[in-house]
Formats: sequence, C-alpha cells, structure tokens
Amino acid sequence: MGILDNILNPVILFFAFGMLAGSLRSNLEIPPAIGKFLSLYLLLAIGFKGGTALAATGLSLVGALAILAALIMATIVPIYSFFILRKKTNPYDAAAIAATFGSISAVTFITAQQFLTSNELEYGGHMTVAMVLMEMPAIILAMVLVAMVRKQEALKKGGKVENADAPKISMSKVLHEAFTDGAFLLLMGSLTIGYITGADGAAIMKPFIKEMFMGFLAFFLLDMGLIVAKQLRESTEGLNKFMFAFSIVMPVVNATVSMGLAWIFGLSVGDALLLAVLAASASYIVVPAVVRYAIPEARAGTYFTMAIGFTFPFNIIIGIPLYYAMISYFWGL
Amino acid sequence: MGILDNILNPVILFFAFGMLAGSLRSNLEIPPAIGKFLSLYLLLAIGFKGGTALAATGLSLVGALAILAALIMATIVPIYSFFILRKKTNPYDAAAIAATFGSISAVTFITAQQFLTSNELEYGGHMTVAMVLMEMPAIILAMVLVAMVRKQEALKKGGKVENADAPKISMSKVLHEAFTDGAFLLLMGSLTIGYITGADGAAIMKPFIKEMFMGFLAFFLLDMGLIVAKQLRESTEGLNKFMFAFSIVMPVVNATVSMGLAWIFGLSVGDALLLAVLAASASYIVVPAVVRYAIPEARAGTYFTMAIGFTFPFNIIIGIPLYYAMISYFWGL
Amino acid sequence: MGILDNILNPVILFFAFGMLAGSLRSNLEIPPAIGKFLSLYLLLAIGFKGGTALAATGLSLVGALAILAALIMATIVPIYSFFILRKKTNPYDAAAIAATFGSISAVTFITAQQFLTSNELEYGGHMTVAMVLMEMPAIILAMVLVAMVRKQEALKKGGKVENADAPKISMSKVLHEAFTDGAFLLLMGSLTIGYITGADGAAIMKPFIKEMFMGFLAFFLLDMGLIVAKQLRESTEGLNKFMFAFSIVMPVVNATVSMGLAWIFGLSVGDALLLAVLAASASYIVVPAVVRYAIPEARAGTYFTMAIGFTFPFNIIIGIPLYYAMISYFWGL
Amino acid sequence: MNKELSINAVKRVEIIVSHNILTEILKKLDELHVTGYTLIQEVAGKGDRGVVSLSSVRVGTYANSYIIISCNAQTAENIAKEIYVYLSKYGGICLISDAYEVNH
Amino acid sequence: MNKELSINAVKRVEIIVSHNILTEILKKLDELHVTGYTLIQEVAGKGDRGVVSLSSVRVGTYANSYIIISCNAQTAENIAKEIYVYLSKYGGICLISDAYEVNH
Amino acid sequence: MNKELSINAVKRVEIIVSHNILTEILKKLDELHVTGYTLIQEVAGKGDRGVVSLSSVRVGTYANSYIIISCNAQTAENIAKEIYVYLSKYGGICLISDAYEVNH
Ligand SMILES: Nc1ncnc2c1ncn2[C@@H]1O[C@H](COP(=O)(O)O)[C@@H](O)[C@H]1O
Ligand SMILES: Nc1ncnc2c1ncn2[C@@H]1O[C@H](COP(=O)(O)O)[C@@H](O)[C@H]1O
Ligand SMILES: Nc1ncnc2c1ncn2[C@@H]1O[C@H](COP(=O)(O)O)[C@@H](O)[C@H]1O
Ligand code: NA
Ligand code: NA
Ligand code: NA
Repeated sequence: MGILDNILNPVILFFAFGMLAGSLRSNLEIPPAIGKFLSLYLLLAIGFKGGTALAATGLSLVGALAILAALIMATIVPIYSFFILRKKTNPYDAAAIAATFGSISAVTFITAQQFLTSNELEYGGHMTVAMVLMEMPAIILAMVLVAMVRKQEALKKGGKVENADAPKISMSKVLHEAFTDGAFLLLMGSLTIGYITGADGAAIMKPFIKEMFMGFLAFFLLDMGLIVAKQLRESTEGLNKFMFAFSIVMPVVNATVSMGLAWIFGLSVGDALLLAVLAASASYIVVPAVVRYAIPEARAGTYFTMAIGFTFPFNIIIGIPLYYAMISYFWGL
Repeated sequence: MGILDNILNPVILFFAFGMLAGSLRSNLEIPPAIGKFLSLYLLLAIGFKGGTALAATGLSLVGALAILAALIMATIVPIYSFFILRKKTNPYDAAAIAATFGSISAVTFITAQQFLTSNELEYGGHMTVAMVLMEMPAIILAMVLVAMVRKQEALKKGGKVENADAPKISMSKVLHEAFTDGAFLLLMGSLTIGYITGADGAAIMKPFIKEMFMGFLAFFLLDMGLIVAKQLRESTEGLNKFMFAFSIVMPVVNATVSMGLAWIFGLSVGDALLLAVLAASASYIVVPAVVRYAIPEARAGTYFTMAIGFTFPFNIIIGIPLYYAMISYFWGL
Repeated sequence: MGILDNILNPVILFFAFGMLAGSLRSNLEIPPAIGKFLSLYLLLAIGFKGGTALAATGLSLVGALAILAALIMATIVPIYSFFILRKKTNPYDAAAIAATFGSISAVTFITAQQFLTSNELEYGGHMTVAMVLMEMPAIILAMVLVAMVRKQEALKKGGKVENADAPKISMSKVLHEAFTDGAFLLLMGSLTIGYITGADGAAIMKPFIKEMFMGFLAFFLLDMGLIVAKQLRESTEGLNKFMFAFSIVMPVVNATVSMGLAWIFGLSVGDALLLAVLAASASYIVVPAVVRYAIPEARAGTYFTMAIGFTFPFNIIIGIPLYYAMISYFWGL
Repeated sequence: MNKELSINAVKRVEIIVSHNILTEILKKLDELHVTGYTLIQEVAGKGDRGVVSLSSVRVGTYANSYIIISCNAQTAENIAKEIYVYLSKYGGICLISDAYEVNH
Repeated sequence: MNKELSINAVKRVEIIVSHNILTEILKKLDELHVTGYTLIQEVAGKGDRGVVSLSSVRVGTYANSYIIISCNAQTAENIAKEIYVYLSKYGGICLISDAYEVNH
Repeated sequence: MNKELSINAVKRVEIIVSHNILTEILKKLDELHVTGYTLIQEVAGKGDRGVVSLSSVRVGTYANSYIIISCNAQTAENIAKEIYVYLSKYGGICLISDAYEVNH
C-alpha cells in the first residue's frame, strides 16, 4: 500500500505510460471527443455513486463534520495561498493560482477512491458532497481579491479606468459561468439523481457505473498522461523554480493542514484521505476555464501548467500513497 | 408504476436534468460524435435484442396480428393527420408533420421497453419488427400527397412549372434516401443478425447489449434533454398554439386508437403498450432528415420542433405511464 | 467450425453487414472519433490480455519457439514478396506492398483469437509478443530495399540527384515514425502493463477488457465493413488482376509456409492458427501510414487498397476458418 | 532553396451548402471537371433558414458543408452557374475571390 | 441552365476568437444585424497567447472559433469596430477581404 | 465605441497539406518567424492524389490539414518559397490573397 503498490495499479501505469508516450512525441492520441466523454462519464459515475451511498446511510454527524472541514479548507487555502504567492508574482497570477489550488481535481479524488477500494478501506458518500462544495469558494474569493486589486490599480492611475470600452467582467456573469459549468452541473445532477433513486437506481446502473469504471479510468488517465506530457513540453516558459516548488510543496502542506482538521473532527481513515487529496489537489478543468474568462490578465501558462503539469501527476503517483502513509501513522494503524 | 414512479427512474431523471441544464444555458455538452455513437448503439442493441427474442419464440399468430396492427396505424395516422393539419396550415407543412407523426421514435420505444422491464412485464420480439415496419409508410404517403399538391399548384399557375432548372426531387431518389438511411439500415441489420445468431449470439453479446444498456441510455437521454432545451430556446418562432396542442393531443389520440386495435387483436399488455407508444411517438431522426430533402418547401422549424420539442418529452415523461394506466384499466388489471 | 460457422458469428455478420450497407451507399457512418477509439480499445485490450496471460505462464520454450517462428516469417515474407512483385510492378510499389504484407493486421489477429475462444481452443500470451515483433521488420527491410533502388536510379541518371531541395527522408526519421506510432506503442504499453500487474490487474480490468470485447469488436468490424466498401468503390483504379490475385493467394501461401514452421517447432493448434493468421494478414494501419511518408513514390491506391480491400475481408471471412481446417488436417485432429 | 517563386492567378471559390446535398454538389463539381477541392464536412452557421448547430446534427438536422476550390476564372463561372439553383432551393452561399496559387 | 450569372461585390470578414467568448461575439453580430455567418466551432492555432491545440480543450483550455461572414462594406466596418476590443482583451484576429457573392 | 478603425494591409496565406507532414510544416513556419496561424487539423479534399476522406483516417490514411496565416508580403513570399517542395513531394496547395487585418 506504499508508493510502489500504488504505481503497480494498472490505471496509474496507464497514466505513466501516457506521459512516456507523450514525451517520446508519439502520435498516440485519444480523440478529443472521447476524452471529453470519458471525463463526463467519470463525473457522472462519481456523482451517482456518491448520491446512492448517501441515500443508503443518510447524512451522519461525522459526515456533516467532514463537509464542514472541506468548507474550511476551501476557504483558507485560497486566502493563504494568495498571500504567499503575492510575494513572488503579480497579483493577477497570484489570484488565479490561488483559485486553482483552492479548488479541487475530481480525477485525483476518483483515483484516491480507487486507491481506497483496492485497499479495502471505506469512505462515505458525503465526501462527494464535500468535493462538490469545495469547487467554487476559491473562484469567488479570487474574484473578490482581483476586484480589490483592480480598484487599487485604478486609484493609482488617478481613477481613470483604462480601456473604457472593453467588455466588462461582472461578478454575476462569472458566477453564472461557474455555476452553470458543465462539469460542475453534471456532478451536482448525478449526485442528486443518485440520491433520489437510491438502491434501486444503483442496482440498475451498476454494470455501467461500477464495472466499467476501471477501464474508462485507465483510458482517461492514459489520455491525461499524454496531455500532461504535451503541456510540459509546450508551456513551461513562464514558470520559475518557485512555481514548481509551490506546485509540489503546497499540496503536501494543504493535505497536512486538512489532516489536522480531520483528526480533530474524528474522521475515518478513508474520509481523511479523501479530504487530504481534495485539499492537495488543484483544479485544471473548471477553475482554469472560468479564470481564463474572469481574470484575463493572468497568464494561463502559469496556473494551468502548474495544476496539470506538476500537481496532478505528483498527487496521482506520489501524493495519494504519501498522504495515506501519513494518515496511517497519525491514526495509529 | 404511475407517472411518479416513471419519473424516479434514473434514465428519466437524466433526461429531465438535461432539459434543466440546457435551459440554464450551461455549457454542458455531450460531444456530437458521442451522441451519434450512443444512438447507433441503442439502435443496434434494440434491433439485436428483438432479433434474438424472435429467434427464440418464432413468429406467433399474435405476433403477426401485432405487426398487422402496427401497419394499419402507420397507414391511417399520416392520412388523418394530414387532413386535420390541412385546415390550419399550408399543404407542405401539413404533409411534413403528417409524415413525422405517422412514423416512430426508436428512443421512445426503447424507453417504453425499459419501463416494461422495470415493471416486470413481458413483450415480444415481433414488436421490434413492428417498429421497423412503421418507419417508412408515412414518408411514402407524405410524398404522394405532396406530389398531388405540387401538380395542383402547377395547374393553377397555368401548367408552367416554376424554376425549371431546379434539381428534381424524384420519388425513387427519396425512397433510396429513406431505405438506405443509416438508422433504418442498422435497425434492420441488427434485427437480422440477432435473428440469425439466436441464443448463441445473445449470450456472446449480452454484457455489451444488455448490461451496458441503462448507462448508455441514461447518457443518451441526458443528451436529448440538452438538445430539446436548445431546440425549444432557438426554434419556436414558426409555431402556434394549434401546433403545440397537436403535438400533445395527437399522440394521445393515436395511442388510444391503437389500443382499440390491440384490444380487438388480443395483444398482451406489454405489446399493447409498445404499440401505443409507437403510434403516439413522432420521428425526429429519420423522417425529418428525409423530409428536409424531399419537401424543402416545408419549414423544419415546425415539424422537427414539434416532434423533438413537445411530443418526445411528453411521451417520455407523461405519455408512457399514462398509456400504461389506460391499458391497465381497459385490460382490467 | 467451418466457414459457415465462422460467418454465423455476430461480429463477422456485422462486418458483412457493414460491407453491404457501404455498397448500398447508405449514409450509415460510425463517427471517426469513435472508430479511432474502438481501435485503441482493441489494441489496449489485446495487449493487456496478452500481458496478463504471459504473466500467468511465463515464457515457455514453445512460446519462445513461436516467437522465433514469427520473426522468421516477418523476415522472409517481405523479401520473397518483393522479388515476386518486382516482376510485375515498379520497385517502389513492390517495396511498399512487400512491407504491407510482411507486417500484420491486429484486428485479423483479434478476430482469430475470438474464433479460437468460441471454439474453446487455447493459445498463449506469447502470441501477442509475436504479433508485436512482427510489425516492424517488414518496414525496415522495405526501407533498405528502397534505398538501394534510389541509389541505382541516381547512378543511372549519372549521379545527379533530382529535386535537390526536396525534404530528405532519413532512415532514422522513418524508424522514429514507426516505433513511436500510436498503435504500436499502445500495444507495447498494454502488454507491459498487463505483464506487470498480472492476475490482480486482470481481475480489476476484466469487465472492461473481457466482457465489453465482443460488443466493441462488433462495432469496429461494422465500421471496417463500411470502410472496406468505400475503399473498393473509390480506389481500385490503379489495381490490376495480378494485384488482386496477389492479395488473395499470397496470404494462403504465407499461412502455409508458417504452418510448416509451426509443425517443425511443435506449436499447439491455437498458436499455429494465430501464427498463420499473422503471416497471412497485411497491415492497413501502421505500415501504410509509415510508408506514405517513407516511400512517397509508391501509390497508396495500390498497397493500401490491396491490404484493406481484399486481404482483410478475405482473411476475416474465409481465411481464418480455412487455415484452421488446414491445421486441423495436418495436426491430425 | 533559391528557386524562383512561380505563382498563378486563380479564382478562389467557396461554397457553403447544407450537408444533405453535399454528394450531389460534389458530383456536379466532377461533371464540371473541377480537379481539386478542399472540404470541411461539418460546419455550423446562420442564415435565412435559421441557426445550424452541430450539437443537434444527429437528430434529423443537417450541418453545413464548406468547400474551397482553387480554379481558373472560366471554371469558377461554370461552378457559380450550376450551383446557384441548389443555393436557392436548399440554402447556402457561394463566394468568389482572387488569389494566387503557388506552382509546384 | 443558360441564366445570366448575377454576382454582388461583398466584404468577406473572418474572425478568429477564443471559444469562450464565442457566445458574446455571436450576440454582438446579432445586434449589428449580421444576417448570416458560417462557423467552425473549434480550430487550433498559434498567436501571442501561445499555442492553442484541440487535444487539451477538455481540461480547462479553450479552442479558437472561426467565423466567416459575407456582408456589405458598411456592416464589415461596424463589425470590425465592435470586435477589436474583444480581440485586444481575449486575443484573436479579424481579417477583411473582397469577394463576390453569387446571387440566388 | 467611437474609436477610429485602424487596419493593416496583409497577405492571407492558405496552405493545405497532408496531415502527416503537418509537424514539419509548422516547424518550418517557426523557422520563418511566422508569429501566428490558425489551423484546422483534419479536412477532407480531392486532388491529384485522389480523394481524401475523414472516415478512413484511422486506417493508415491521412487527412489534410488546413493552415491560414495572416502576415506581411515578405513573409508570405518566404513561406511560399519554403513550402512548395513539400507540396510537390507530398501534395497539397498554397494560395495567397490580399486582405486587411484589423489592428488591436
Ligand atoms: N452572409 C453569410 N455569410 C456567411 N455564411 C452564410 C451567410 N449566409 C448564409 N451563410 C451560410 O449558409 C448556410 C445556409 O444559409 P441559409 O440558406 O441562408 O440559411 C448558413 O447556415 C451559413 O452557414
Ligand atoms: N497572424 C495570424 N494568422 C492567423 N491566425 C492568427 C494569427 N495570429 C493569431 N491568430 C489566431 O488567433 C488566435 C489567438 O491569437 P492570440 O490572441 O494572438 O494568441 C491564435 O490561436 C490563432 O488561431
Ligand atoms: N484546386 C484545389 N482547390 C482546393 N483544394 C485543393 C485543390 N487541389 C488540391 N487541393 C487540396 O490539397 C489536397 C492534396 O492535393 P493533391 O496533392 O493534389 O492530391 C487535396 O486533398 C485537397 O484538399
Ligand atoms: Na485543493
Ligand atoms: Na407515430
Ligand atoms: Na503478414
């Protein structure tokens, strides 16, 4: 159940293979339409599974505490990240990176669930709720921070707002963009449908949702490996050592902080690991898509590449077993 | 087994969720290539299942009667629809709408089969044959009606045919278009292959055809929900109240007429429901595609939007359980 | 287990149906993205299955001998093919066709495995290794032959190399192109991952890899049928009777030669059939893609159409059961 | 690569038509001895017949197809003459502009 | 088909923008009374903002969208005037050239 | 939005080549300091080498790729000079026409 065991999981190996093929500049390519479908499938499956699990158990006290812990993490991570980043980079990049790391990566979460399942450890359906709730706070906080920065800059320039006829970016437009984002809605929708249809729904959908899962995940991670390799090849210009270090160290810090909360709130090992992984992971789908629109001043080459090029593979290959080892140690297994 | 139970089926919920997401203008989108594949999958699965079922039972007398009833419906529905529509709209739109409602929707049929299965009711493989045979008569009848209309108009204008160098639309070209239509051929082909390979084929293909079915159907209906919402948002200009009423009332009328036939011919509850659903459903794939080419004078914004925007969701959500309630009542369950 | 039984297999029937629909000029079309995914799926599944099978048994002596036989075939087939072809066509076409027939078709191999499984015959995981190793030698040999031809022609023209500023085609570039080809890499990668994860991996991936297999194969062969029909309709101009005969006779010859080797090396019936099918099959994916770049002088209309239009359907429908009948006879079953 | 650049004045014809008559249009082009074209099979658009979007092409609607042809002036005229009846019946547009083709 | 060929001088406007502002651009075009356009939803490219490739559009990046408009000179000017602020904020280019549209 | 419209005369270069040499072509464009292009990765077509259709690109055939470049006249000439050897070896065409780019 250490790093090596994790690596010997076929889905992780397919991810590594994808990175290898990508770095060899192979013409291996999963058609974009398929990649998009696989990601919709994973969101639907994870939401639906979470919903049916929640329907079976109801929301327990510990479940509510786990969700509370998740919300705390979703609030503090973007704030302290911003102030750390602010020292080394411009405020727009800082806000964008803070939003990215304050939110979560559903695929990292899924891979961690997979890790738990293959180690026969339990986790609650409420963790899927926690994941959904952790997606958005970071974006909102980043928007608030950026609005403050923009105001300050306008004041500095004597109140004149530059480029007056430029299209306005309003908070409500951004929130609409964020909350109607397909990935987010699908997660919410499947969670709700799973919850409503409960055990009956779970039984009907089982072959598709549960039995196909590993195969589709393997394909998806293969594709992610190819994309990560491509991203690392094409877009690392704007990145410096600090950003690389941030992408690796910050996840470990966030995971550790969340373990403290998990310990205080008395979460199970499984829930604690999922919380740690959520805290540690950075969004490379929803947040970058929204931020690209909401903070056009920030360079996508930084926040996006950090999340997908460094943090994602780190968590998948090393992070998950590492956090698990830490939790096992603290929880005294 | 009422409307509420039907709605609590995950696949129906995914359809409703798709409509919701679409009306929120979410960017949620199933890639077109995937949507097309899902529809091919459903056609292949339904054809193959029908074929193997038919191979198991052979064509019984009641099966032959069910097919006869289907053919009767496929002949009379487009004719009486045309004369009703003729009073309220131009002859081209009337013929196009009549063709659309005289033909069938395979996905509505599939959803009804699903409804029967989850209520543990049986139906025969011959109903798939009935469905296939109901696709085309309406198109042919509509073409005949339109040819008559065109001749009349030419006579009125003193025999001069307008736009002499316009490309000709010949009946044989339209028939070729209709009978080589991919959806139709795939249905025919899988039915035949299912029939030939029988129980052996069914066993080999079971995991793909049967176990994946609900998952793919859920995804497909999610996609349909998105498309329906989009269609209702973008293309309701040409529609009036009469057309809306027609799209809801006519299915119920057609279903009721077919129940009379089913009762006379002594069909089982399952077969009667499927017949009713076929009669009630309107084609939004094969017929509009052919009609767009064959009756370019008609506005796609009417017949297509009526079939996909009103009739389809009505049948999926309300129609199926409604017809079932009626049949249960008449058959004295 | 004769040709008729083979034809009554659903996957073969879907292939035949695809050819029929294609020749009727139906608009039935599997979206290109889906077709590409299906081929990636088949490669991943076949590689992974081979790897886990190999992990279970290890490489036996007879397995090593089977691989040796495969390598011998991969070396001699392109050479003798080139010299036969050289008499009837120009040296560029000859080299391209030799490369095509010296290499293998993974889908033919997969269909033969399917044939064995449904006839309850065993075969070894080493045959997948054999397949992988048979892909490339033919390309390398063809490149060497073409290099010799180009030199000769240059000498004839008094040493002046025509079109001096044309982009150079170097051997190393071609080898890179060949060995990083997506199809090849995916096969290698899945084989390795299957081997590493062994029985555990096989258990986790089983529903996806094994149970979905027939369905995806049916869809893929349906698509291949459509493509073959299209190819035969559009690109048979450059082909003469000799080429048609070559496409049918050569596979039988190659299969027969390989049976001799299989007999000498004491291979089982299952392994012998797979070896025969590999020897008989011609590449229509990897080799044409590489050759189009490496031997632009050759006409794709010849080698590609021969492989996909004649040899592929011949092997799928007639070849596999024929070779099996021959082997059964020789092996004295 | 110090060759002289050799170019040729051509007409650049663009045709956008409903996908369901693409086969007929391509046949017409063959009849007019058009030796080359480039084709984007499925594009979206908006025109007199409303919005054409790709997301619903699998349910009885059609995409548009976009054809680009480089040819001489006479051929361009022939194409325009033959194509306009399709445009008036099934919709679409045809644009003609000037360009230079690099000889090879 | 011996009809006279009737053509019309038009401007051919091409706009390439980030896919995430496509909806806004199309709304703007509606406001400017642009009656027709053709749209290729997802294209790749390279520009000041780096490489845009389709293989990663599903992970928080955007493709470009390519819009082709045939219109009169005045509309072309209006489009250009309205569109350039989007180009300077979100990237992309706008080209205008001369063409003839075949009447139908 | 009452800014003056500022435009720039440019050359519009279109290149259609076999997809299998796309990487090389893009590398060449980089070497020629082409700062921007738009790319449609897979298009169909017909030419001297026969019909190129997308439905069979997964079986050892290639699609064409379509590149659009807005650049100055000198760069356009350089591109044409470098590209024609690829066209003569692997097929495809290169068109050059005049356009105006809206400054932003
Ligand atoms: N002015 C225009 N500029 C560019 N494309 C157009 C224009 N008008 C029509 N189209 C294209 O032609 C298709 C059919 O046009 P219509 O028949 O007018 O609906 C539209 O969906 C567009 O793709
Ligand atoms: N010179 C150019 N020629 C053609 N397309 C361009 C050019 N410059 C930019 N583009 C397109 O516009 C998109 C955005 O450009 P940019 O904002 O400069 O990154 C690029 O990805 C290209 O698709
Ligand atoms: N006259 C032409 N007009 C437009 N596209 C062309 C033309 N000739 C060739 N092409 C394109 O270039 C590709 C390769 O051309 P070729 O090398 O002549 O077969 C074709 O498949 C077309 O996409
Ligand atoms: Na996080
Ligand atoms: Na009907
Ligand atoms: Na071979």
